Amino acid sequence: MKQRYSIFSLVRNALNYHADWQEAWRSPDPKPAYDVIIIGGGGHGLATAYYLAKEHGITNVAVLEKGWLGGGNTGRNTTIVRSNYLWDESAHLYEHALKLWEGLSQDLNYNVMFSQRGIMNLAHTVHDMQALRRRVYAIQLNGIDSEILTPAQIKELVPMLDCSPNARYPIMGASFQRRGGTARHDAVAWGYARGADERGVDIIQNCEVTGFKIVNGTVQGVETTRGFIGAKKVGVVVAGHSGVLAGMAGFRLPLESHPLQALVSEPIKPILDTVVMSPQVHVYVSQSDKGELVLGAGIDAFNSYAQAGSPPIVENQLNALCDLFPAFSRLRMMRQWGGIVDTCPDASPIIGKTPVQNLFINCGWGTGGFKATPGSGNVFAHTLARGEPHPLAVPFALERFTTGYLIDEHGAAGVAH
Amino acid sequence: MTAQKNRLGQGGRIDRTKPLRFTFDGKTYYGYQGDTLASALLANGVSLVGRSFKYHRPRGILSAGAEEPNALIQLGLGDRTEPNLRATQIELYDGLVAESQNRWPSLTTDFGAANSIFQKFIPSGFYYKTFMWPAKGWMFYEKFIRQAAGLGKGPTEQDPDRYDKLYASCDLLIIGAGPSGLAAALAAGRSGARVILVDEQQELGGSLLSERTAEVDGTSAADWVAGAVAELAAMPEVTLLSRTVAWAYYDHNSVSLMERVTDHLGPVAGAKQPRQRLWRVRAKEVILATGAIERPLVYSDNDRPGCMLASAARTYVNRYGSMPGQRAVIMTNNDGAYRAALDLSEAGVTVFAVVDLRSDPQGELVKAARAKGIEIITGHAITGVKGKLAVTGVDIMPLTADGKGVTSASRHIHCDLVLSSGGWQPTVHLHSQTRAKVVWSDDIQAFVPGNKLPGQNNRSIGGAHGVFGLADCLAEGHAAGSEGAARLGFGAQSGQAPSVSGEPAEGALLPVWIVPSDKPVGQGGKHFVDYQNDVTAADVMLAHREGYRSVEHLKRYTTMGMATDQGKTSNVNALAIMAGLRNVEIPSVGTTTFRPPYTPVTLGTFSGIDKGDFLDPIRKTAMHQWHEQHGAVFECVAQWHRPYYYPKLGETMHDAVNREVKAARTGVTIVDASTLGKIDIQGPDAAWFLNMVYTNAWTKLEPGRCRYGLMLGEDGMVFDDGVTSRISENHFHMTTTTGGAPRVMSWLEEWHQCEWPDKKVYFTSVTEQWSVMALNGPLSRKLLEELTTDIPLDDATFPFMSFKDGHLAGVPVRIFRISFTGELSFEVNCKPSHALHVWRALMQAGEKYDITPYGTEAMHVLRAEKGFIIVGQETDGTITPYDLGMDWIMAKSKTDFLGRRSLTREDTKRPDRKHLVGLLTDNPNEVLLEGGQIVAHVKDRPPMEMIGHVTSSYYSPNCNRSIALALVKNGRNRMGETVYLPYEGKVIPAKITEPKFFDSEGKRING
Amino acid sequence: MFLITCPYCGARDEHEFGYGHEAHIARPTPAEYEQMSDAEWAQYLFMRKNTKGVHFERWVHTKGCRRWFNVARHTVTHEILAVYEMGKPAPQIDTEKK
Amino acid sequence: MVEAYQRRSALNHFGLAARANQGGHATAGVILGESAHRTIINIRGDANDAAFINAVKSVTGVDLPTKANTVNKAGDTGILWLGPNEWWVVTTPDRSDELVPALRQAFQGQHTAVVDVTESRTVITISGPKARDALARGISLDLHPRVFGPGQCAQTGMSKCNVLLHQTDDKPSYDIYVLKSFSDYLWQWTEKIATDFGLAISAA
Repeated sequence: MKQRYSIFSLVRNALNYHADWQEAWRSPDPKPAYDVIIIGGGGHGLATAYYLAKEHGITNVAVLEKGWLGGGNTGRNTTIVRSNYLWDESAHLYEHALKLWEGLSQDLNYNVMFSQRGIMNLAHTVHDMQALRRRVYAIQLNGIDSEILTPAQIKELVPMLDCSPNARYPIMGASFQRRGGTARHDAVAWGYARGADERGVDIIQNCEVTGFKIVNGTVQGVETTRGFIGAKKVGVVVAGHSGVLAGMAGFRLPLESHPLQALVSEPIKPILDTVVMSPQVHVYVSQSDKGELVLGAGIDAFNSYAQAGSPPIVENQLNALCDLFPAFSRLRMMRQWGGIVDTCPDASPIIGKTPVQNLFINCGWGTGGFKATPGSGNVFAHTLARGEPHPLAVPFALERFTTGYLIDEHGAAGVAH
Repeated sequence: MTAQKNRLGQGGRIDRTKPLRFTFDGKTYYGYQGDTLASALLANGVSLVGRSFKYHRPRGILSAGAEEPNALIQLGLGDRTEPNLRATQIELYDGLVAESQNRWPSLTTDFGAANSIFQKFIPSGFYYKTFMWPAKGWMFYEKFIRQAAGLGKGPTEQDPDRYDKLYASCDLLIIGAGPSGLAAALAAGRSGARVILVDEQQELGGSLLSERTAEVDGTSAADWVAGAVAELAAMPEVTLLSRTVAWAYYDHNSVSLMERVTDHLGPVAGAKQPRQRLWRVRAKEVILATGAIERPLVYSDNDRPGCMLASAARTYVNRYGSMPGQRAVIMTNNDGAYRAALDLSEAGVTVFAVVDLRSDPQGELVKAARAKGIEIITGHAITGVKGKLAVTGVDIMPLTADGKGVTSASRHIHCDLVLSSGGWQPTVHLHSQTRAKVVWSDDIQAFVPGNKLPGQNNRSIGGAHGVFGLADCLAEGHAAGSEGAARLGFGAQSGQAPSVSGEPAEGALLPVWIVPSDKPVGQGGKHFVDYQNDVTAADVMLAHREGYRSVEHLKRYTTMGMATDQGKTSNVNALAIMAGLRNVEIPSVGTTTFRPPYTPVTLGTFSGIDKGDFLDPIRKTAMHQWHEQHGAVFECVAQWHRPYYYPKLGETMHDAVNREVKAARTGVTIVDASTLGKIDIQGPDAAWFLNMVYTNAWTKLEPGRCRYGLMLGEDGMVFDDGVTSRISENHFHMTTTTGGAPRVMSWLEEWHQCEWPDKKVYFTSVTEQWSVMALNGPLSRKLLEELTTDIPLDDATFPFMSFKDGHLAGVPVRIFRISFTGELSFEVNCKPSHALHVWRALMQAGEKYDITPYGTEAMHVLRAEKGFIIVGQETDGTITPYDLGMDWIMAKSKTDFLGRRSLTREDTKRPDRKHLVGLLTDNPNEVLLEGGQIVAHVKDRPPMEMIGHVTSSYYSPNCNRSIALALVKNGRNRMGETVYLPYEGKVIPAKITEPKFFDSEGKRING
Repeated sequence: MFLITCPYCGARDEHEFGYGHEAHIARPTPAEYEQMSDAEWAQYLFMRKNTKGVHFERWVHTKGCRRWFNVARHTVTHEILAVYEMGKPAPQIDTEKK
Repeated sequence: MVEAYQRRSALNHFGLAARANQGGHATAGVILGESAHRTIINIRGDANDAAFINAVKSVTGVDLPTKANTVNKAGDTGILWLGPNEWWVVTTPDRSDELVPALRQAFQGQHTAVVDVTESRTVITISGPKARDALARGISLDLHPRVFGPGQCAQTGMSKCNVLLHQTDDKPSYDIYVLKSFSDYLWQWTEKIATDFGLAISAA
């Protein structure tokens, strides 16, 4: 049993100069074999391990991370959490995640700073407004909170926005999900790691998977930089590198890995209390608790594993931002970076079985992975434990690319070569 | 004028004939032209300039450059105010207004300092461990945390200043104009190469500007710099950029620079010139001469105002004639700090002692200091700093043999300045930004650039790769410049490497990462590692204890290196301390990857002038001015501005659209359809190609005739549509949707060039070669007849779905008899330069028929009355032709067309997919909202199962009721069913019908 | 910002180009795809190598000559190792290169 | 005839002719103008086919430029290289009706295309000692005399529009071909940039 975190334990430990705090998680050597191996120590992988132990009693589990926990997209995203998705399948999955977010700090006894400050999606044209209504009404009928704001209401919530009708992209309205917001991304990985470790899961960092041992189409274990490790079941949760792992296992995925760039401004006193997104001009912005404006844009078009994108994306994004928020133009960019997002043709994830027996995959979250973390881990744990997909995961099977039952969350068609 | 009590009588590069007045926290001071805000404050004896982020500790000025973590300033007022600027980089100008940050009510009495009472309860990561009760409590706590965080204040008004951005190219981009950079620029410049030399400071010269003794080419460093800069300035192919920071190094040698054009002149200058300028440089080769940054030592209470880097003090004295203090003590683990000792005492600062952590330093500088009578206390450490708002003295203790502890015997020295030097870290930021590795050098105990990344072409020279001797830096610079130029084909004269005299040799450095104190670390004073984020050695130990041991976990858990200085003075110290705790080599803890920008860069520079209407072009047709003059309301379609409707005086949108829609079926109307995409297709395989990209058959279409076609993606989903006409056997004229025009053009080229290159066909976009105005309505033929002599308009010679060439109103036109309204309709195509003439002629002749111009909304209503789809409205990338009930356009005879195979996939061929249907509300005046979701069974609250949504919905004055198109699951088998639309707090019943509401037999097409 | 050498116009900045994704994916003929299972068709339509290392991909010079061409580019370093015309076979490049 | 006097140039509404008379050309860093109604004919064909090259020469009197990004001129007719199998024949206004049929005639039996695109574009002319500095605000091409000189052309992006840039002399002067629907934007954008360098307007 680990120390509980609380104001009281904090005070108690202060008295002897914080000398008695335990490790948040152990650093064990890998055992020869496990019931379940999860490849990928990001938020989704760690959450999967946590729920395997907590809800399915499967604790003989190892999480293998080639670098450091949360070093991938978990620690590189813009921390937005929402469930305002168009199609029923997505809405249910992301709402499942949002409900878990709402109790996550207490469940983990680790403050992930989930802040339900509201998410606003701006509409700039008549067509935007039609699409926005379609989306909001669908979300509402799925029993999820979402509303439509008038420009006046928008101005009230976000006074910094230029709501003048003669703007190049006039603001005609917005959808608003009050239960949406942001969370502290690193804390999510650390909290799940601590919780999983407490329940007996081995978390093994600096352990890169180099191959699979597959006999008669069934996975037996993984080759790693720290030797062979046997496993009854293996779950692959490696986001941008899913294609590489699939390659090792001998199958292909409908994925491309792209850079997704983000940046933060210098910290300033609070000026923006909600998350504002403008899909049309490819900007989303929020202000972190440290005071930094956190900005994201669209993905770079080209394939890349570099965790770095090209300047035009950021330039266009900041160009648009300064037009939406004229006062921001004197603020300064403090740090920019990139992640590697694995995108599906229909902008929806893949959760479930693979052509290899007992090898399961959870990938394709594209730019939307962080918000799904608890839900993704939760349904994937169920899928691993039962060997059958969680009901919410069924529509997201790899199969859909064969049948054509895509869940198109961006309205774009499949890319012909 | 008020005296500047710490200003030296002479020396420095400031202009004593140009005094400048400025205020700091409301108090007025004076400095000189050439001062930074920091040097001017110090000259005025101001050492307390800020409060720290978390504990609100009083802070002074640590450095003299970009690495400054403490002296962050709120500069300027109102709409021009700027937070978090480094006093060490703010050039002084007359009337400058500066405020300290993160304190209330004042810098000397800051209530926030209460935090330091609780400081033992708020170590790194404390917020992860608490604020979890009650369950929803975080939203409450967060408010206070947000208020407490955030340093300075952002402006809330529109930015009044202008910005500029441009592209530039060169052979060699040299970053840093210190000794090595200048030498490189001279060598390359002389050879005739195109050189851009940038330096972030107001003057080129770098460390040479702070040099008192060493001589270059037989003259003083300052004179040599002046000569070098003059020679470079005279070279036509050399661009010198001072006040310009190279902040990002992107792929393939593209480097971003930010030039501070008028910041140093104060706010007034902004109007005439841009305030700042973004340079996007593409270089053939990049030379990184970015120098090195001195590391502070990590000792107890090393953050007191008056604690400073040794090299910084030397710069203030030598370059600015400004004394950071009167009585100094210096602690060091290397010889470099002795330069400060010598120069400071030369300038008249009392240097009480140099406390050297090494037991027996023997370098020439050490000897020189001794000779000067400066006390040198070897094998000792500063174990504590006295004073809160300013340093009043230090405690010194002898180090134990192993150097890890101190023995009891203590000595106290009164002083107001504590200098430290822990060695130098090369400025490898830009090298690291190329995504190349850095490697650890045991010689200098610092990270140096590793091999360059393939695809990049950069090299680091001088201090930037750990070469610190002046002579060596100049030699390296000269070599890099001439070799670089030679590699790029410039062989000419690059001259001799500059020679240096008076440069003493230096002894070795002793790595000491935590200077021990009489109390265990974390229990006595604070050993700060990251000043700005208040991260101490104890925090690093806590992170280690709790398992946050990789460099990235350390940074993220303690926030070390995440402040506005991005850890320029703290990263290596923190890494080394963690390495010690883990008992491993420093590099195996990890190296931090530096991300852009090197120093923060203004967001406005990314816009340049591209604001407002320049943010994104608005495309206008040839008749745009006419539409404006006639009161059109415009709608944004792709980048086009199209007339939405033309309200007459006092008309609502509803009134206007109804009038326009009625006119189209009773009289004659005109609409500007110029924005439709048009593609000219020529070649013997043109018809074959159309067969591949459209679902229907094209081979048999006769010249002079037109046909409607539907395009699918290879996934079988509807992608675009339009009418294509056969001009001659091998010549077609294709039209596309307005939004789809560019997409379709590249779609055709892609398939032709990549998949069927052997097919003989050429595509040319002619969207803007033609202006298009469509006449609709029973009287349209009558009107045209009046204006043409050579085009027969009767059904026999000019039937529906055909075109004719001829003249209208005296100019050449091509008229298509096609219809998007189901009415008798003629689409007049003419030259854009004639368009206004033709349009006016039609309006004039049409006056007697009360010709009515209409916009996109009326167009939508008219086609909806007929059940014609709009791609992007009835479709969304998930809809097949069968879903739309357009089986008639799917050629059965053809063996192949794009998307064909996908239509037979298991899900795509399902009979019960969503189908396009009509919806009629029970209440004929109720107009459904587009996007409205449809349910078969209403429940008293959500969730409810949705079976489809409304794609188009209007009031139809011709049907005298509302009409709507919708996509409904299995809709074609639900004709007559009543469904419900629950939204906006009401439930609207509607009946499913055929998606046709007017003239379903299509009789009106011939008028 | 990439510097891409269009085989026809020469070296230009990335913003002049459009990305065409994985190269050398031939479209099955009707005769072939009639025989294909939905799964096999999905391989052509959606499944990709997504190579980490040297990736053979298509670009189009959108703002220039509007010609399509192939590029061999390392997806980790972004180094461009070869540019070659449409229809030409992929050049031999040490794909182990990291 | 009606045709001629009813024609309006794309930038007509900016009243450039009037502004041209306000002078300032001697001191201006940048001189902007519109060259309207220039005849532009897009031709496609095989650059390795002598018959094609000869046909072009026979009709236009100009040698087909086969070197990338170059322009050949003869009299008031020029041929601009657009791509490996694409060119523009550019000449004085109102020549399309004569040249298009003539070219089609000359190309008989070859796989070629001739398309009149005269009306789709207008030409913004920019010249003067600061013209390069102004262009550098919107064009990422290296326009240094060592790299790009008179007789060279390039299709590229300028600000947020696609253009064809042709350097016509070493003052330097450039022709910027732009789609008419973007010309309003590009003119105003360029004019705003040019103001910082001292702007004058030239008569067509």
